Amino acid sequence: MEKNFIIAGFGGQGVLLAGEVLANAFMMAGKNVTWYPCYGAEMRGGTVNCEIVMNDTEEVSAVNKKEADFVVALNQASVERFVSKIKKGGWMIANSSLAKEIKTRADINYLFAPITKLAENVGNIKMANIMALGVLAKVSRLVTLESLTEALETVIPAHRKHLMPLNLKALKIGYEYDLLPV
Amino acid sequence: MEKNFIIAGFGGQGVLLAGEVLANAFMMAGKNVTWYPCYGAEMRGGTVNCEIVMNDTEEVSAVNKKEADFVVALNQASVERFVSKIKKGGWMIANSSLAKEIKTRADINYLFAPITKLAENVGNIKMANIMALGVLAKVSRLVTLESLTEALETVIPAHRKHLMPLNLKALKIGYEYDLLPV
Amino acid sequence: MSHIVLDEAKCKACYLCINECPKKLLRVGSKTNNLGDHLVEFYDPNHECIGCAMCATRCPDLAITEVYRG
Amino acid sequence: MSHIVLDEAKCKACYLCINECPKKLLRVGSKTNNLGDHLVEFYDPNHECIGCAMCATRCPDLAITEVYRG
Amino acid sequence: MTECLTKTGKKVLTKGNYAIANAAVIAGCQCYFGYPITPQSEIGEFMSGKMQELKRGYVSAESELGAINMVIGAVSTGVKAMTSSSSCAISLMQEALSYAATDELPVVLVSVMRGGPGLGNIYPSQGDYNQATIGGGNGDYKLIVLAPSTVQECVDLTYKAFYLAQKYRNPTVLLADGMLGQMMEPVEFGEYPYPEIDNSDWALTGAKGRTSRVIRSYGPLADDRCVFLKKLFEKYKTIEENETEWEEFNTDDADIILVSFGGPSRNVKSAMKECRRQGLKVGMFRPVTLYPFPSKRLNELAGRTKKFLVVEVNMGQMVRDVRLAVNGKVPVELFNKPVGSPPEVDDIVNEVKRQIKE
Amino acid sequence: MTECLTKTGKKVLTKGNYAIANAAVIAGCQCYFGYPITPQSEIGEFMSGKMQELKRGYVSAESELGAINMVIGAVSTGVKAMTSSSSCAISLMQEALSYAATDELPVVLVSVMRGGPGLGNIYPSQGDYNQATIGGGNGDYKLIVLAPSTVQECVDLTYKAFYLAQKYRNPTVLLADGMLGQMMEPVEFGEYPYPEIDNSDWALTGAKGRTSRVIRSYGPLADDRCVFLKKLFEKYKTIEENETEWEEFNTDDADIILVSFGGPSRNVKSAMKECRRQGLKVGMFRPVTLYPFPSKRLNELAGRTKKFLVVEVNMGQMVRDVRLAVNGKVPVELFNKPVGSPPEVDDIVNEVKRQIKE
Amino acid sequence: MAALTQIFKIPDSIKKGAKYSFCPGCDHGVAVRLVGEALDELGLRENTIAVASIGCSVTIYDFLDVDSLEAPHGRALAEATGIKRARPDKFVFTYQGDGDFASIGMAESMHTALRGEKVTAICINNTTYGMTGGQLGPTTLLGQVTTTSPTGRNVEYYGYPIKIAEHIALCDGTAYSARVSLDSVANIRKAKQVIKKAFEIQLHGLGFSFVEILSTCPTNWKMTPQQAHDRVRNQMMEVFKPGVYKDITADRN
Amino acid sequence: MAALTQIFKIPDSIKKGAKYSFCPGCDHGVAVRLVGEALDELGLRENTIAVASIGCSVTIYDFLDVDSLEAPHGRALAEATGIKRARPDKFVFTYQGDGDFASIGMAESMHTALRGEKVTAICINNTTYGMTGGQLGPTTLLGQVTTTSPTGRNVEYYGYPIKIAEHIALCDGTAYSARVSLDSVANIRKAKQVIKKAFEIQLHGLGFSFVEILSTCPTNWKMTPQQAHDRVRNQMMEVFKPGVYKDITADRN
Ligand SMILES: Cc1ncc(C[n+]2csc(CCOP(=O)(O)OP(=O)(O)O)c2C)c(N)n1
Ligand SMILES: Cc1ncc(C[n+]2csc(CCOP(=O)(O)OP(=O)(O)O)c2C)c(N)n1
Ligand code: SF4
Ligand code: SF4
Ligand code: SF4
Ligand code: SF4
Ligand code: SF4
Ligand code: SF4
Ligand SMILES: [Mg+2]
Ligand SMILES: [Mg+2]
Repeated sequence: MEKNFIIAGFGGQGVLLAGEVLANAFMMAGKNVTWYPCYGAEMRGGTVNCEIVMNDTEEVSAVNKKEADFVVALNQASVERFVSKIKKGGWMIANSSLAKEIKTRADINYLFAPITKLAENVGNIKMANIMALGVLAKVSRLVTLESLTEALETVIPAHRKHLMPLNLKALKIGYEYDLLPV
Repeated sequence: MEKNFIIAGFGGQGVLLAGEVLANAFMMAGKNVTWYPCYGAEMRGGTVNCEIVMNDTEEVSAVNKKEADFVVALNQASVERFVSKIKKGGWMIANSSLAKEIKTRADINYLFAPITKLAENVGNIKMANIMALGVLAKVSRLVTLESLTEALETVIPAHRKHLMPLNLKALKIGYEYDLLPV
Repeated sequence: MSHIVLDEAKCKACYLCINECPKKLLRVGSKTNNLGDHLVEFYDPNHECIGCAMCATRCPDLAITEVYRG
Repeated sequence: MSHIVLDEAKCKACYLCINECPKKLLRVGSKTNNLGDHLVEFYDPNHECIGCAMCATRCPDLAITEVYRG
Repeated sequence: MTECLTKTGKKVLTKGNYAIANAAVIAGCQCYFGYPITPQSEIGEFMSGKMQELKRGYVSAESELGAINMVIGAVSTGVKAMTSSSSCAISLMQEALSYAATDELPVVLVSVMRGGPGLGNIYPSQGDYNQATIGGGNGDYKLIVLAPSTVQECVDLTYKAFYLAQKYRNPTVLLADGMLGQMMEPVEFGEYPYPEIDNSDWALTGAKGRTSRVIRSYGPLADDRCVFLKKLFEKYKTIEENETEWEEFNTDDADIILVSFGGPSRNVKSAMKECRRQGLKVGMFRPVTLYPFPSKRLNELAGRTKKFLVVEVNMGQMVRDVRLAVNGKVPVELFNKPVGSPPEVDDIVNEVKRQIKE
Repeated sequence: MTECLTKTGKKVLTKGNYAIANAAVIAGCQCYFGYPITPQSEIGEFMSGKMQELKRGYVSAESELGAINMVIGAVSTGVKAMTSSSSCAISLMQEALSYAATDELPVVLVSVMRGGPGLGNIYPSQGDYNQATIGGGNGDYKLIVLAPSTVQECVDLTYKAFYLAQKYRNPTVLLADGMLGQMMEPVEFGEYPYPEIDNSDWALTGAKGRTSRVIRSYGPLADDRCVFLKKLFEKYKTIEENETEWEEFNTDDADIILVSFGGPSRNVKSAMKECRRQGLKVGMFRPVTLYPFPSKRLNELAGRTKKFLVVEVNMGQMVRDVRLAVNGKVPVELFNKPVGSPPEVDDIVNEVKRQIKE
Repeated sequence: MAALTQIFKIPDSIKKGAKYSFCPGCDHGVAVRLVGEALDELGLRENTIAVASIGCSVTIYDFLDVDSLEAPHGRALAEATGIKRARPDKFVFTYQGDGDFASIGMAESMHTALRGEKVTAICINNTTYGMTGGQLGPTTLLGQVTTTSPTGRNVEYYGYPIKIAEHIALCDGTAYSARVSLDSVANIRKAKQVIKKAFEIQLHGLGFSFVEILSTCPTNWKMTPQQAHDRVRNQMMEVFKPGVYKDITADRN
Repeated sequence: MAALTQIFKIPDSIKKGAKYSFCPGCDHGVAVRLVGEALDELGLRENTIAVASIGCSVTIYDFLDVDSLEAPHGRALAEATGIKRARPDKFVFTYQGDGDFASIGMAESMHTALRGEKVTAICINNTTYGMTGGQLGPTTLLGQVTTTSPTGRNVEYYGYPIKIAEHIALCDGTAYSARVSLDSVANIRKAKQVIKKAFEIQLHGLGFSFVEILSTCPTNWKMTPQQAHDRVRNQMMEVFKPGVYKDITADRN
């Protein structure tokens, strides 16, 4: 089975880090996984995104895929850019604090969560990316909170370790966010 | 008809210049001609030589030929190096002032002339190269004194023009040297 | 009346101008750019601006496009 | 008796040593190298050499290989 | 990210660039010299900290000319050393590479291709295949060229690059691209798996108790040089015989064989599988060593298949080598994307279908 | 030798290097930038005096990197300009050539090949065929490459190099070798035989009365770059269609066709004639443009002849292009000499006989 | 209402509506504007050919409204030399980073100065390779942490930073060499005069003219723009002292 | 008969029976011998790695009996850096021409000095590119006729010669920079001391040490060796003044 994810947002929202955490979580769960950043001459301030391909059969996966199973979009620009890339039956998880709650496709599932606002509530707007992972974990059922926690331990550098509790809190809030798709 | 020549000696004997004069003379006589210097990492003080290929039919000639019709050798080292390259029936014109009068082949013609000594007599040892051309002109019958004179006019640079009379004298002495092959 | 012209589209919210103004007429505004940063605004209700162009000279992003003195 | 050792095989007839010797003990000799240049020779019939090594120090071609003083 | 990653069996998720750097450290690379250029600057960044920590050699060189020549200096003393760079900056190293090949020095160069020509851009690309395999340096020489397609292979082939460089005393290039350099995958480093090569019979270490040695590329006499070049090319023949490496899948019954190297071969492999799923007889061939190129095997396969389709992210470079190998036996077609991430799997599948119909 | 040679119909005996330099002056070359290297230093020496005399531009550059980039600067303003160099030093120009090709600038480069790789030696060689035709610069681009075989052709192709460079806004290489550079033959210079190209629509001259212009190779967006590269390669196709040039002799009934370029082709031609004299059906093919390579014609000839024998003074470089062109139709064999003056005529003849027997 | 005088405007030599792609607060923006102002004041826009270098400087051709050529990394002054020799009547300047000018381009820079090439070079010294993400460069200060000097620049591994303006001043072909800072408005105004002076030197055909501009890279220094200016003032200006290091017109003034 | 003392011998660090391939009267020969003498006196022969540069200098490996590496033209100090970083316990020096060191190799030379690399560079300044037949180089004097300055070096086309030792002295990583001449026996003896001092600086790990040696090229100057020395004395030494331009041990001495 192969599943692929796009996490997108603007520079500074930590989407690459979120992707790295997700990829680590998959690895820790014994899956094959590839993390591939969109990079290039995107100006600072443009959108940034990364692709995560999880596969529990094939060792080597293609990247730069035409379609994704899950898109996590942390701002409006990302919603617009990636909504068309979602597979039929796939998921758009959008940050409704910075994106409009409009559904342009009927063949995919939408989940709007005010992620930035929730993060602000936790006390740190920078936690939006990790919170989004919590949401994704719940929606996708492909990764557990345990794996994500373990991944966070690995990814967060030593001098940021004091932020672990906050990260875990964000993860949990995301995970527990009322998932009823609108 | 194609004829080719090697002029060889040690650095400083002016063999490249002599070749250039000869090549110019051929050109002035309306022939196709190629002048090709042996070059490379020969140390200063080693032997120097050039190949002149004259052709009155073909426009483009091969170079680096296995055999030569005429070899002009201004020192012993050159005699030794090139005697084997002379075509059957061809000529070795050797400077007996600096080379031994020994014939190692029976199938070629030898002409030994004390060219350096004759040049000294003219008053300038540096004239040996031009004198050798005079000898060659006579032996080969392929180039006239007139063409050689015209060629000298072209080749000798402006600030050396005062040496023209001496050059012409050397040329003539060479040409008139008793040719009886030994 | 001395004043400046601020092009919000160019302001990158570096806030360098704020410290430069001798009259403290620039401040962090409420509008945000697409990075979520709050843009600067020129707030001179009492017409204190002296048209010194300190702000414009300092602005690295051509966002303060004109300064008038008078 | 001070003297020098000259290696003719190395002498390139630059003649720099000639001017250097305070006693003028080096001179253009009669032997020639393969370029036809005359080699230098050490000529010290009166044992004037003081072993100063000026010649050897100047010689750019290692042709004066040894100098003895005594 | 400057921690030395574990050597043990544990997997770590890491970027291609860090994987290469860390593998080099484990391989015993004693000196790193480099000048930054995207998309491989992480290699030098990792090395700057790590080499100092391990009291090995590190220099922020003044340029890539400086860097590659520092590597030449270092390896001439018998130690392992490397530099890394990308595209336009690799162009600057061509003279030194020609010298290093002539001097038979075990230089290791990591070339992480980006979009060319000129300054180009920092997107992935395979535009420097020719540069690496044919070389822009003067004269006749060969660099060993290894092309990874996964982050794990970045590790494995980095080890191999050091080994082959030493074994054959030949400059060796790890030819990655921006895609692999920036991608993260789980890797295992393990230990450096090759034997150490004894350099004591040629390295410059001061002429203590032996005659002095010279490493030079100046060959003033043409005849000697002819002898030297023939000998050098004998060595290349040995390398060709012993070290050619490739991967092939489903080639036995394939009507069409896709040929692709490096990062983009991942998508080609997926495409091949998709084609098979759709019942098309498609195979795949991935050269791992670009020099020596697996020409012999391709020529054999040409006897069985009906067509080759070369997929490259450039204007068509490896396709020449494939054509030379196949030598007209069957058609060799090109499907290329000039620059950027690899072509999408579907696009490749569609092209395969088009080619099969033709 | 710094006198400008006559333009009139009079023949003068001159060295290849001077012939090239003088032809460049007549062609209207406004600037020369160079750094010495044997066997082409005479070009710069001639230029140093001549350009000053004519009040044109001349710089003794600090290096070949400097020189080639000065040429880029000069030609970007719409004037004709050039540099010249050899082998290892041409290696240093690869980045700039990649830029110039991308910038579509009419750079003229004279490359007088000597023995490589590395420092090598100053003997003639054809070891830089790959360097010139495939390029060691990064990315996909092409240089137009012209290969003279006589001193007169040094003149004619120098004119042509300036013309084609301008016409296609493409860097153009005159690929000579030490043999031609040092050889003297009678030449006629005549007048520059090509029309002047109007550069006013792209050259940098100060933005007076028009919008400002930018010449750049930075293409930050991958998609734009794909478009650009495709367009660039369209230009190359036009060049291939219009400018491919070669010479052939006795190919009609030839059982074996000798293929050779540049200086050594002289000996190959003699060998072909000698073979004919001996009653052997031997033809000869000489590419004049190495890029564009006369592949199409070679492929046609492959339909008629039984074999090609490529003669090169290197380890076998052009032979790849011949094989690609012939694409397996008939065997393509190589007779090479690694470095030095061309193989002797007899040796070629003997090889031809051997090949015919095989 | 009193008449209004326009005290400041965006120079005409900057493209209408240009929006820089520099990071927020980066002094590159000020430097480019000052160049534009100097071009305006000397009426040079329509007679100028600019050479952009590889670095954050590369995009100046998107902002300056003059004919521009992009040089390979480090070769800006070689290309400027080619332009000037081909078109001696044009005004030619380069805009380069410290890495471009003094690291990979060191030979080209020194020799252009030695030759007394009648061009002007503007060098933005931000003590790092900005564009590639903040590695240690030729001007990185001792102790400075960069991505390739994670524990700070130490002499053992990295040696010393170069004082560019002093080295250029030592070349006999240099007519003018100066260092300025953009840390304060006063210094920005001084910098503008220096740039203008350097341009005038070229216009008078006196030789090579050079301006080193101490500048910030808030992104890679990981500082706010304000902190970055403090660093320029307190650390950089201590080592790289602003001043005119050579001015062959000084006596005449 | 009085006992004889050997006052002079060919240094052991020169290969037995070595015969130079330099032209008659060329000072390269003296310089190589002095290097050999210094190696002898400091007992360095068996711990040395020399880097030969491209120029008439390239053949030193045929004469010096030490392990040697040949660097591409201009890159000798980069290769020396690589060697020293790989083997910090080895004694490493380059032997380069002025063209190699200060023209094509300018960036490598300056940066090796800036880095304070613990190697020594010997630079033979003969005001021309000797090996390629006497073209104008970075040190060619104003007015000097060469094959690429047929009417003499003029400032307009060629600019000014570089004073290498001064530039190297200005680099903070340089521990020692000096210029010597070989025009007279007295100066040859001085030169030897300077070379030895430069070597000692490296042995003490103090930083980069540099010696510029004013030397002749009778072949390309078209002079007798004697005339060539007169030229060194009367023309070169006027512009390139011999002396010690930097010696960080000076205070301690
Ligand atoms: C030959 C080459 N080497 C390296 C690079 C990568 N590169 C691009 S910009 C840059 C550094 C720029 O630093 P600097 O000149 O100081 O300018 P800044 O960005 O700091 O303004 C480098 C190393 C390149 N493009 N080309
Ligand atoms: C890259 C490169 N450019 C040019 C040359 C040709 N070349 C060989 S030696 C030399 C000049 C040497 O001059 P210098 O360094 O002053 O040494 P000298 O011969 O005067 O002692 C040149 C230009 C080369 N070999 N390689
Ligand atoms: S012009 Fe002067 S007073 Fe007015 S806003 Fe700007 S800085 Fe303040
Ligand atoms: S200085 Fe300019 S860019 Fe910065 S906040 Fe002020 S107006 Fe905006
Ligand atoms: S040692 Fe002194 S005195 Fe003796 S020959 Fe030499 S220079 Fe003359
Ligand atoms: S100095 Fe040396 S080489 Fe010159 S003449 Fe005297 S002994 Fe011979
Ligand atoms: S990276 Fe640094 S120098 Fe470049 S634009 Fe950003 S702040 Fe300015
Ligand atoms: S060319 Fe000049 S520097 Fe070279 S060996 Fe001859 S005299 Fe000496
Ligand atoms: Mg910088
Ligand atoms: Mg020199």
